[in-house]
Order: sequence, then C-alpha cells, then structure tokens
Amino acid sequence: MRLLVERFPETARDLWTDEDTVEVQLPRDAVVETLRTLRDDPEFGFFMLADAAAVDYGIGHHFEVVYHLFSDRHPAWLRVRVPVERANPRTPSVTSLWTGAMFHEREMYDMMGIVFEGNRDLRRIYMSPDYRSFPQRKDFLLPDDAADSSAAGVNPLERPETWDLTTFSRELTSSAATYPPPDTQVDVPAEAYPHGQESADKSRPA
Amino acid sequence: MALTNDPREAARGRADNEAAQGTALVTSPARIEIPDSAPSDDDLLAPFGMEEHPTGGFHGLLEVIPTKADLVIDLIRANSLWPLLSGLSCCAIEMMSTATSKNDIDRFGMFPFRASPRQADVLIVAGTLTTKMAGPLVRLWEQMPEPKWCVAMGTCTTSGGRFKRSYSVVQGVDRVMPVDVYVPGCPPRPEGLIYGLLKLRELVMARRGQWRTYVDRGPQRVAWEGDVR
Amino acid sequence: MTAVDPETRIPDPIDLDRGEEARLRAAAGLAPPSAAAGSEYAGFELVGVPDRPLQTEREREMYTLEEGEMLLNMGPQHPSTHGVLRLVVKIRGEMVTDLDPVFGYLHRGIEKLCENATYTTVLTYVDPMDYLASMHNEHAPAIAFEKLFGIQAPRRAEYIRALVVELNRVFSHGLMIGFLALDMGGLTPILYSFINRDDVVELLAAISGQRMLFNFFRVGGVNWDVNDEFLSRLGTWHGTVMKSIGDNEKLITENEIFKGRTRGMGILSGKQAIAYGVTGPNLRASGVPFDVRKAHPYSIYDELEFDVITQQSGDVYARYLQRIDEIKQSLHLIDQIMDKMPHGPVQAQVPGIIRPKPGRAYGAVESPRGLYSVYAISDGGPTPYRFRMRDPSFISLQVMPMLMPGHLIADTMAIMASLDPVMGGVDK
Amino acid sequence: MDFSLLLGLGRFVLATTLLLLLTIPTAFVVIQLELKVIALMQLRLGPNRVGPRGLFQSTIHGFKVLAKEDTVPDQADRATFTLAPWMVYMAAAMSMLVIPFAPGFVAADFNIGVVYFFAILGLSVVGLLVAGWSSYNKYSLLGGLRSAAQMVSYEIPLTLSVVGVVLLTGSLSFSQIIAHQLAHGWNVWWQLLGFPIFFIASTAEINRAPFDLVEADSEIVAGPFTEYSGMRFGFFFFAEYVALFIMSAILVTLFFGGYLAPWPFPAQLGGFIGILYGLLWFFAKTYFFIFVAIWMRTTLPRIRVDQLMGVAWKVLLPLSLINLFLTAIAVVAFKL
Repeated sequence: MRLLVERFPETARDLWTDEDTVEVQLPRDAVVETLRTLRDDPEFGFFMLADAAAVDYGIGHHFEVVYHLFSDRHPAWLRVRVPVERANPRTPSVTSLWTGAMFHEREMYDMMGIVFEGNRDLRRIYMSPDYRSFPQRKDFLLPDDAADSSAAGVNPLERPETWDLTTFSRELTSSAATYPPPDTQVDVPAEAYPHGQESADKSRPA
Repeated sequence: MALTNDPREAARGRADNEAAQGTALVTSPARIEIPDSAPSDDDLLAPFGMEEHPTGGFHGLLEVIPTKADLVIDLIRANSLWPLLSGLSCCAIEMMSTATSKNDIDRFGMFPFRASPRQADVLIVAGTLTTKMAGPLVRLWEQMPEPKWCVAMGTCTTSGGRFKRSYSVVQGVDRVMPVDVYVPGCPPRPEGLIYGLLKLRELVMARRGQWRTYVDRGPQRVAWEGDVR
Repeated sequence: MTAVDPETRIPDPIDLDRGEEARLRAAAGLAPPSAAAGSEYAGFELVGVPDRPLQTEREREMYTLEEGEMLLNMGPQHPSTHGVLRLVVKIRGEMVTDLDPVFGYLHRGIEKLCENATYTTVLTYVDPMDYLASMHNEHAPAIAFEKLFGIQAPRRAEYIRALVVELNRVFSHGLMIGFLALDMGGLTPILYSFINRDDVVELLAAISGQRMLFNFFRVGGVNWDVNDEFLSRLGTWHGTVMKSIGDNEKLITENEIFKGRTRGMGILSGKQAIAYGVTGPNLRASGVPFDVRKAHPYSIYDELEFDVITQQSGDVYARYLQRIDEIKQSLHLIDQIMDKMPHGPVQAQVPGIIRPKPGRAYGAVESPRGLYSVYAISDGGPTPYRFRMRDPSFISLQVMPMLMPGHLIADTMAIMASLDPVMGGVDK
Repeated sequence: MDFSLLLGLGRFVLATTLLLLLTIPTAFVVIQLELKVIALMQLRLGPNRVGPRGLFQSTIHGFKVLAKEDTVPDQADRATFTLAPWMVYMAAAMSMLVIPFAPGFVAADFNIGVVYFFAILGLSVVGLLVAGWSSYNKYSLLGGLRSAAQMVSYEIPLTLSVVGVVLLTGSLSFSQIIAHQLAHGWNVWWQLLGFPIFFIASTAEINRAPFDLVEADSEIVAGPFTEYSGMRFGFFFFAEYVALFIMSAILVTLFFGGYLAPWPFPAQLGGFIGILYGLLWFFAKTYFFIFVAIWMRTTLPRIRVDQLMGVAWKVLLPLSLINLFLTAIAVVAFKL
C-alpha cells in the first residue's frame, strides 16, 4: 500500500484496506498505464486478473468498473476501482494487458452497457444480440419490484425477438460497434422516471 | 308402436304407420316381404360370436383384431421410449444419473439416449428454460417425429421455480410446448424421474399422451414468442 | 416492451418460401441469405451466419468464409457440449480453422436475483450456478458475507465446510474424467464415475438433506452438524472410492487410443493460461502453481498439509492426470480434516435478517474449475447492493478459439471436455 | 424347359427370400446381445421387463421404429434420401447369401463367392454416402464423407488379407475354403498375420467401435443417420448389426473353419444331424466374435480420423502386402 502511494502519487486516490484487500481508485484515463505498471513491475507483480466487475451506483450517480488483481509477492488482493460516467459510459479496454478480460468486458457491456474502447469483440454475450436493455442496471426492475414500486404497471422486460428483422434495419445503420447506442437506451419509459426513481436509486454505499 | 331393435320389425312398422296415417308422400314401394324361413341376423352372426348389446350395437370375436392391435402397438411403444440426449441445466446431471448403473432405466427399454431428435420419442426437458433457449427447444420438439411425448423435469421447467422472477427465464415449459408429465423437485431424485417415466408409460398405454391431442389438433406451430408475459 | 406490429413484422423464415424471404430481407436492408460469391452451394455453406449485420471486428473475421470453408453449428443442443453451449465452428474439411463460442442459453440472471434477495436467500440462489460444485458456490458468498458482517464461523463449522467442499471436489473431478472419455467415444468410464458420484451425493444428502443443490452453508456457519448416517456412509465410501477411480484409471490412463488422442493436443502454455485468466486445474496442468487455497488461504486451509500439484505439458492428457492427482490429494485432505476436527458449535449467532454495515468484500475459493470469487457490496440494507460472481469455467472457455485452429472436429470435444466447463456457471 | 434349371431357380429364390427374412431376427438377436452385454459390463441390469429376462427388448425396439412417423427434411433430395437405407440394408443382407452355415446349407454356393461378397459389401459405402449427401445436413455430409474415406481405405487391406487365404486354399468359393480347412487345419494357423489384419480392417469396414467415426455420437450427431427417422432409420440400425453378424461369419469361415468343429469332423454324421452339428459350431464361433466386438465397444474410446487413415495406409497396407508375399512364397516353396 505504501508502495502504491509512492509510485502513483497523482493517480491513486481513496486508498483503503482491510485484512486481505487493498483498494485503490484510479481515474479512467490512467487505468491502462497504471495496470500495465502493476502487472509488469517486479515490485508489484500483479500478474493475474482475478475478476473484473461493473457496479451501478444508481440513477444520477456513476458506474464503476472494479478489477481484482492477484500477486504472488503481496499477501493481499488488489482492488482497482475505476469510476465511469453514467451518461457516457466509456472506458478503455484492458484486453491489451490480459486477453482474458475479453469475456469480462463483454459481460459488463451486456449487463451494464459500459462500452470498452479498444475491445475488438464487444457484443452481447448472454442476451440475444437484439435485446435492448441492460438488465443489471439499477433502473431495470424485476417484475415483482415493479409491482411494488410507484412505477407499477410498467414492465421493463423486453423479449428477444430473434427473427424480427425489422428491428435491425431500424436500429443498425453503418457502424455496429457501439450497438445499441448507449445514450438512446431507456429501460423504463420516460414518464415512469419521476416516481420510479426513488425506489430504484438506493443510497450509495460509503 | 312399441320400440324395437329388430330392423325388420321396424321397417314393417314404419310402413304400416305411414300407410295408416297417410303421411307417406310418395306411394310406398312394394312392401318388403321377408319370409319367416329366411335366416335371421342372429343366425348369420352366430358363427362369429356376435351378439347384440342391450344398449345397441354389436360385439363379437373378430372385434378383437382391430382393437387389440391398437393395444399391442401401445404396449410396444410404452416399452420402448427413447429419450432425447438433451439437458439444459442441473437436472441434466440427475437425468444422466437415472441412466447409470444405480438407477438403470434401461430396464424399461428407455436407455439408448438418441443424439438426434429424429430418432427420439421422449423429450425430457431437464433444467431451466431461458428465453434464448426457448426457440431452439421448440425447434427440437418439432423435429421429433410423431408419436412423441414430453416430460418436464424439475420445478424450473414446470413453473420457473426459483428463477421465476428473472428477466430471462420462461415461467414453465408448458408456455411454449405441450407437456405430458410434470416431475417436481429441484432437481428431482433419479427415483422421482423414473416414477414420472413410469407414469408416462401408463399414459402411453392408455393412449392419453400429448401426441394424440397433438395429432387431433393438427400439427401447429406453438407460439412461444408472445407467451412469456 | 416492444410492441411488434403484426403487419410489418416479418414472420418466421421457416414459414416463408425462399423468394419471399429474399424480398423481405431486401426491404429490411439485409443481405440475402445466400449471398456468397461464386460457389453453387454457397447457401449451404453460409447456414449459421447470423441474420443481422455483423457487429464487431472479431465477428466479421469469424463469419467471413474463404474458399473451401464451411460453418458448422454445434449446439445449443448437441450431445457433447456439456449442456447448452453453442460453438460455431469454421471448418475446412475436418480441420477447424476458427471457433466462436456463443453463450447465454442458460442465462438465468442470478446476479440480478441475488441483488433482490436477502443475504440468507442468496446462498440458495447461487447453488444451481456451477451445479457440479454447489458447495463451492455457497462457500465464496459465505466468506464474503462474513467479512461484510464482521463475524467468524466457529472452528468446527469451518472444518465441516472444508470437508464437504473436498467431497464435492472429488466427485466433480471424477465426473470430468467420465465426460472426457464419453466425448472421446468411451462408453463405460462415465458410468463408473457416476457410481462414485452417486455415493458422494448420497453422503452429502445425509448431512444437508438435498442431493444436488445442497443449501448447506449459512452466513456464520453451516446448517447441520455431522450425523451418524453421514459418518457411517463416509467410512463405507472411503473404503470403496479408489475402486471406481481405479477402474477408470485402468480403462483410460494407459489406453493407447486415449493417449494418442490426448497427448500433445490443445497445448496451453503457462503464460497463455495466465493471460487468458484460466485458473484451477487447467492452469496447474500448464505448470503454474496457483491455488487459492495456498495463495490466499481461506477457511482452515492454512492448517492442513497439502502440496500444489502441477503438470508440465499443459495438454489434454496433463489436464486429465491433474484431475486424478487432485482427487487423491482431496482424499488425503479429508483424512486430515476428520483427524483434526474439533468439537463445538457449528453456527455463530446471527440475526434472522442480516443487515451488514455498508462496505465491500471479496471472497474467493478454489472450486474444481478454478478461482471462484464473489464481490459483494452492502449499502446497509437487508439485500446486497451488488453481488458479482466470477465463474472459472466462463473465463476458461476463452481459450477455445485460441487452442482450436489446426485441430480436427473430434479434438474440439476432447479439448472442451478437458477444460471441464459447466454451463450453469458459464451462463449464470 | 429343363426341369433341373427350374428347380435350381426355385431353390435359389426360396433360399434368398428365406435368408432376407432371416436377417431381421438375426439383427434382433445381435442387438439384444449388445444391449445386455454392454449393460452387464457397465454394472447395470440391462433390459429385463419385456419377455423372460427382457429377451424381447430388441424386438420391441424394432417394431417401435416401424410405428414412428417417417420424416423427410424439406430440402432433402427425396428420391435418394428414400433409396439410401435400402442400399445399405440390401448390401448387408445380400452378402448373407454366400455364407455356408452348415454342410450343404448355403443359399448360393458360387465359385466366386469371395469376389461376390466383397463386391456386394462395397455397395454399402454408396448408400452411406448418398444418405449423407441427400439429407441436407452438415453433420450428415461429414458423416457420409467420413464413411467413404474410411471404407474405401480399409477395403484394400481387407481384400489383400483375404487374398492370402485364397492363395493358400486355391479357391474363391467359400465351401472350397472350408473343405481345404477340413484337410489342412484352420487357416488361422497359416495366416497368423492375415487374421489380425482382417479383424481390424473388418471392424473398421462395418463402422464398429473403436472405428465408429461414421456415426460418432459425440462429434457429428449421428452421422449420415441424423435426419432419418422411423423405419428408414431402422434399416440403417439393422444393417449395422446384420453387417456385424456377417463379418463375424465371414471371419469364422475364412480363418476358423466355418462350421467345422475344432477337432476332426465326424464323418458318420450326415444329413440332418450333420447340419445341426455344423450350425451349432458355426453360431458358437460367430457369436464369440460378435461378443468380442461388443466388448471392444464397451472398452475402447474412438480413434480420430487422421489416426484412422494412418492405420490403414501406413500400418495395415504394408503388413498385408508382407503377408501376401510370405504366403505366396510358402505356397510355392512347400506346395501347400
């Protein structure tokens, strides 16, 4: 941890630790360079990407991409948190460092709608290619929750219309790399937002 | 006029009746004279063991051939049900366990798990059905030749089970295709699946399985897309 | 919900004749289905190309066919894809030139469901993920939640946890051996594996009450203490387990056909394995001694004696031998656990509805398929705010497109079975 | 009209019809044997519900496929798709004509029986190829091409190993070959190299494990049979087991003295008793080799397609040529 402070005085923020995890927050622009140093520098030696996850802190807040790294030289997991803007969820891809981040990033794109710049295979991995929601966002409500909330009656579910070719011609034009366009994606119809927001937006953890 | 089952009496009676009441529109043809010495129906049918039933209709020896042929076919089908080698999720492991040394369903002639749906009789839907898998599964079902039966194994398959609230799970396989036997459990023990398959055998022997209604309705595509909520 | 206008919606292509389909596709701005250049049977080769514009660079590379290549679609229903994995294989004759795994046919949204369930209920939701290692599935969230909640499970509970987890590992590795042989055409090993598996699950059912999805772990302990039936069954099983494993070894290990098909097949070097995030026995078979039980000892693994077994060659045969060795090691661990098991309670005092302090926790265990980890965020409520699971077989499958080119169709099965993916875990 | 010609013709037609009818029960018996033996080797009970000890299970399976719907894929080539099962089945069944079951108990005793046998057997590859091509299914196509490659390759060592026997006995007629073995002992003693070559090549020729690449379940769903259902699939299914029976029978006839007992044939046994005695030995030996084939299927994994070709061209072909060479030298040198 001390090493982290010494080596990255500008970029590393919000350092925090418990018995087996060291946590650090990095800005979006510096993530690839910092992770490359963490991986290649013999002092760190975090050679293995254990996990990469995305967290949604609710409407009005930001996304976060969380990397867990393993090193054989340090007795703790290293957790790297990278905040991502919600309105423009873009962050650089780390597939150039770990090829195995590919499926992690595809999953984050599928579930959260975060676009990883530089990932050459960013498409949906779980849902059908023409599915148009991001199920793990906090504003995507499961049916029972929708019934309980003030947005009752609004069903955010979208079924994959696998053979529905018309959707493609409408949605997809030339470049499909960012399909579906992240800024046009609305899970719950707009009129449900003023009321639905309270139940969906939980208090942000410390 | 007394009701009678004898067609000859009935014919005579009707002609008499019409003549008496004058209701016959055309002059009735010459009356059918049946000499009493002519052999009656009973005599003609006696060699075949046919006799009239009190409530109408006839029963006899040769009746055995068409009716019991059906029984034989049903027996054959019930004793040779080949499942499709297809598993979706957790239940698939218990389905395989049903076929292994300890709970051997080969005893009932159900063993050769066919890899191709064209040669299978029973589709055991073993595991959670998701919306993405629903299309391929229905296509599998349609690729199977008649007669065919479907067993829904596990709660996820019968109703969605613990994943009922999920955004990507079909809440019961009967929303997309017909089902004959439901086996509850999460997952059911192999003994449970064997019990379900023996129930299916009873259905097959009573010819009450799904394929019969399926045939009666005519082959139709089951609308699976609109069914999920 | 997209309301599809029945007037404009294009019906299912299998109901259409070809001319009509082509017309509709042209109207929708899509390429006709048989738009390959030249060849007379182009339509036949192109079956399998998605019915939509290709989205990414990799996808375009995959679905662009050169002369003499053909796409073969394996799955989601195929006898040897271990569930509902779909592999789109590009072949030239029998030679595989490229491969694209397609997932999601078993995506049940477990993470989302867990975020809407209480901490206790989460442990039931994760069971059917990696359904051959349910005990491990419960172990990682239990560790993470205990960190969040700041409690410690009693020592006897930790021993029982380690015991059931190792039992689970034995039958999971045993089944992998059987499936590997089955995918290579051997009919019998899978049945011998299942004999062992049935014994173990009955053993675990004796302690937990369920055969497959055990639901045995609790936050702060385990559900039940060991009972007499469990102990007597454990004794019987321990006497006979090596027989069924040994039968399989006799059938497979020195079999010339098996060796000819697995040696030097699908070689994964240690560096590649780390870059691709492969963990567990697959990584150790490539010579990298990474085992979460040693690297970040959880539960009581720092008190037990065991070595990290590795193989050097990294091929399919090495992965098979790795499983055999790990089974023997797990049996050794079970002996130690039974010797050292202390007395005491098996469940810490926890409230009915757990409301941990806001915070984040990461719990990782070594499942039969590798590093299985849980990242949980609490916001102080009764449900986890974010619940993330990292499944090892999901990540391991990434190496398939890298390993396959140059091998034959038959090797696809052998290599995939040697990676031992479980689709419940892959698709979550 | 020559009466004897008419009689011969009548006998031929009768025997052929009888044999063709007999192939079905033969397949039933072999399938039942396989179901039960595999079950017992896998520590299972196997079928035990239908008939005494489940003896009629395979019959039930057979009648079941008869009562199934018969599907033809939409884009399949309907004519060849329908024809293919017949070609495969007839190829298997027709070669039964020349097998001498017992002394004088043979449907047609050609003087070129060996040539006829291999000519007819080669037809089945056409059937499989046609089935694979006409199904409009990629798995079928792969299976059909595999079958073509496999069976054409293995026919060469198979035939060459038989040429050794032919040189030794000096005849192409199966009854002559048996007669020669009656005088000189079983051919297997004179063909120690030829017998294993024939055994391996014949296993590959009829697509049995470990050479069952054509309908490799775990790779290409069911190979050429993937799209077949109902009775058409039944024909393929039966043909496989009829071919297994016939290959074992030919193996026994060529190398193990056919219907001859291991010890000198008692000359006084003639007529009906002789036929029964011959049948007994013939079936005992044949079913022993069927058992060996089932045993191999239970034990061995499948080999890969390049290894399959390698074995045929790099191992079996040179060995069979060596065998032929040695046999020729021995025949000339020792005036056998």
